[in-house]
Amino acid sequence: MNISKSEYFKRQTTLSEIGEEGQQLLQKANILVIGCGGLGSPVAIYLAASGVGNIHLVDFDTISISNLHRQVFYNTATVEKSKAAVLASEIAKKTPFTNVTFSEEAVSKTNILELVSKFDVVVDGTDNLQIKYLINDACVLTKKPLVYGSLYKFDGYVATFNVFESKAYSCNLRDAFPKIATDIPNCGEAGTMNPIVGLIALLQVNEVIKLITKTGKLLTNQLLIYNALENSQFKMKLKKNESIAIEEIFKNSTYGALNCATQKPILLISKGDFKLKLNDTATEIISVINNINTPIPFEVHQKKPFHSFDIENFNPDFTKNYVIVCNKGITSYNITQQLKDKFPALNVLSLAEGIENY
Amino acid sequence: MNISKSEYFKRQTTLSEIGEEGQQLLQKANILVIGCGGLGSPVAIYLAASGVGNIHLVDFDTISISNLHRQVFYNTATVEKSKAAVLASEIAKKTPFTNVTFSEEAVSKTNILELVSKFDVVVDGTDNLQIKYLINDACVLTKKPLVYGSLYKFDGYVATFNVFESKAYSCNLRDAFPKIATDIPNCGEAGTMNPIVGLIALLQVNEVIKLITKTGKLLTNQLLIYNALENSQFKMKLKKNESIAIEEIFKNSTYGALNCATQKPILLISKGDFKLKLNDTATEIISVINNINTPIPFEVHQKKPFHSFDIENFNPDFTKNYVIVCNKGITSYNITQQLKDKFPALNVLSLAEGIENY
Amino acid sequence: MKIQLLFFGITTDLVGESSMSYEVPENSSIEALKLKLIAQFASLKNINDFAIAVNESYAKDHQLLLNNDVVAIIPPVSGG
Amino acid sequence: MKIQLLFFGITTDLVGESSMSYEVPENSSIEALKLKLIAQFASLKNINDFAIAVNESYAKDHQLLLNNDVVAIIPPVSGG
Repeated sequence: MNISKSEYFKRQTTLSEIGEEGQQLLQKANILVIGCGGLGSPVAIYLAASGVGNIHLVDFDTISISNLHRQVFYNTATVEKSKAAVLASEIAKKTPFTNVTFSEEAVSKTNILELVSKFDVVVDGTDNLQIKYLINDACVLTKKPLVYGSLYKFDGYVATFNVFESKAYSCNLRDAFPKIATDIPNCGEAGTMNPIVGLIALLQVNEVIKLITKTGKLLTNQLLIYNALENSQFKMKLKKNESIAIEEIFKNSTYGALNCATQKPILLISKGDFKLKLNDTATEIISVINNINTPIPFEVHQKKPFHSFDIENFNPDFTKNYVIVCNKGITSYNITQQLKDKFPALNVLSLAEGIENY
Repeated sequence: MNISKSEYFKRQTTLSEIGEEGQQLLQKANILVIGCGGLGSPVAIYLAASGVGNIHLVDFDTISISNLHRQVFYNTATVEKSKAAVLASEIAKKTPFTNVTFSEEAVSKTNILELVSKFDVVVDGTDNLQIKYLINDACVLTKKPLVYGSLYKFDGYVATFNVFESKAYSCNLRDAFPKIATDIPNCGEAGTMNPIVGLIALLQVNEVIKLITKTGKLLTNQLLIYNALENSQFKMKLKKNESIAIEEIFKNSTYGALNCATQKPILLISKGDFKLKLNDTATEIISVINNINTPIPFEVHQKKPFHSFDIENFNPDFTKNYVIVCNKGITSYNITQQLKDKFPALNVLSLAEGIENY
Repeated sequence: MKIQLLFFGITTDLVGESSMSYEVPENSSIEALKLKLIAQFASLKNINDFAIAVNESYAKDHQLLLNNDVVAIIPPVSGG
Repeated sequence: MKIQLLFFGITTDLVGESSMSYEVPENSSIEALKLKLIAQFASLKNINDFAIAVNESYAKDHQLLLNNDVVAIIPPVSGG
């Protein structure tokens, strides 16, 4: 069927606040959506359906069953597939006027500045506090507007950061929360119901549309909080905190590099599953703890310290199911990933969160 | 793949406010969603993804291209298909724990009471003021909670009506707007952007979940208004208007029976398209205006008054493209539909809104 | 005395504003306010089909207004 | 004097309420309020990582509270 563009967007262009001109601005826009989960997936779909011309999706993660109750653009047939790839193909199916691209590479201090500098607006759909600060700081340094969203249970936060308004850039995440809090759980998600996730995503979409079409009042210099249990909305006004030097911070912060949030679930084995396989004869456990005297609460078959582990000369037994273990599950994940890259057919998993959580 | 129910809903049951008990209540719930457009389609998808066990969809309409910018669960491949059928199959694809049924029959004064009486909660996702009152009044008469939603451009309204709370039923639509206003356009939609449509749908989902799981504070005895341009939320407190006798009103009202909102777009021709075909030799125009002396602003080939039109003995010429015309587009639609039912292969359309709008 | 008017739905378009400060005589009723508004904004001719809220509560025609009241004009909407 | 406390995000769970009326000495600063809250609710030990809003505006530690102020305790959240 021939899909007429003017027919597709008729209900938008008829609005005097948008018109053909606003539709053109949307068509020309380049939007980066980082994170394609509960927030990022509806954000990308609704932006594309609104006629945003160019959307780039970034997510290293795969779809898991426990995502589906709130990530409603995925389904049981797409479990274990790449979120960014599946979402990009959904968008291509639904919206003929959007050019969608994607990357499965995790954002990091090394790639973030170059990445965000290519876009008009950045949308934060991630679920990791360190990464949220990394994105915030990169947007400040590259002078890009950032539409922020985040959640805890029935509460959702939204704001538009770093918009150039009458001579200066508006507030950013560090004006509300200067330092990265240490006690906010990253890897284990708290629960949530799907309406508040969708609501926050749609408030983010709304910010992007207002920003691109120059319509309405942006959520700048404030943090909006919506509570789904009481339908209450709270807006905290923010002021620029001039004592914060983001260039310095960016230079000196590691943003929790190597933390568990960038680990792919398909390369992990939980301690529960691991215990079930301890006595399986096919299981081959390798400890990569550097200190070979560290006590380990189960029998390991090999000890190969991380600092001297030689991937190139590793000679795998493809009949075995390897489990790599370390203290925190960080170096073991690193080795697991390298082994998997070199030997894609090898069964190899990293013990999630290491022996400290065993 | 084997989809584990406990894994699917893990992020919900982990919430102390929901738990396994709340999840069970959702699984047992029977929800009726009337209207599968901008509001009803996300409502149904998100409710199913939340684990609502039984959802019945009602919509007589088909998907049109101009729906797609906001009805994001449809796509270009489903244009002209039945909304209810497509949405039901989307839900079946996404959510393994929901039993979904659908009907393509328009709701009417004749069928509404029996329909709503079978469900625990009714969700209004329609876009027609008369039908909204029909649903409201039927829910009052059958004592069913109704989650109402409606829109105008950047403003959305939400409320939960008719909930039994401490000895009485909470307010309903007629406590805010006692009479059906006459000057609110029904058939021609005003424009809207997709975020406010999605927001209102998700606030409706949130009401249903709160209602079923007995969690949080319902939007009863109030009307919530959200404005997307300013991110402002307004709540109007309502009081029961004891002078309104809904049983009487229901008995005496026609709810705009036969109005254009129940017309299927594929049986209609707009005046613009009609003008282009006026001089086409294949075009055969039949007026069904009862008064054969009514002046008609174009030449018609046949005059067959509605009150004596004999469908059974009508002998169609299948090489022709019939256009049926009348004053308001109501009786012409009636004849068009009867002809199409009897002769599915016949090319026959009704002139939308009649010669009064020509 | 002064009141604050808020407009919702189609009334925002009819009046061209989403809010305004407005002067009414002391002891004005809602009904009097409606008449005054229709006289000034002919486009609000259907105001009797609209809900009026005073300080976020639905108000009937005979209710009297007080200084600084916030009065919302709320028309029915039918989109979906 | 009395203030109204509002809790958001995880602090609702930590304190067990989404709002409460709270008594503080005259001329209390935000910093003094934080110390008093930590002393009473040990679970709020990370309060220095949270934003505090007084009457909907971000407040710094040295700001002094007034009678009837509405004070919101806003922790960072990280879900997505």
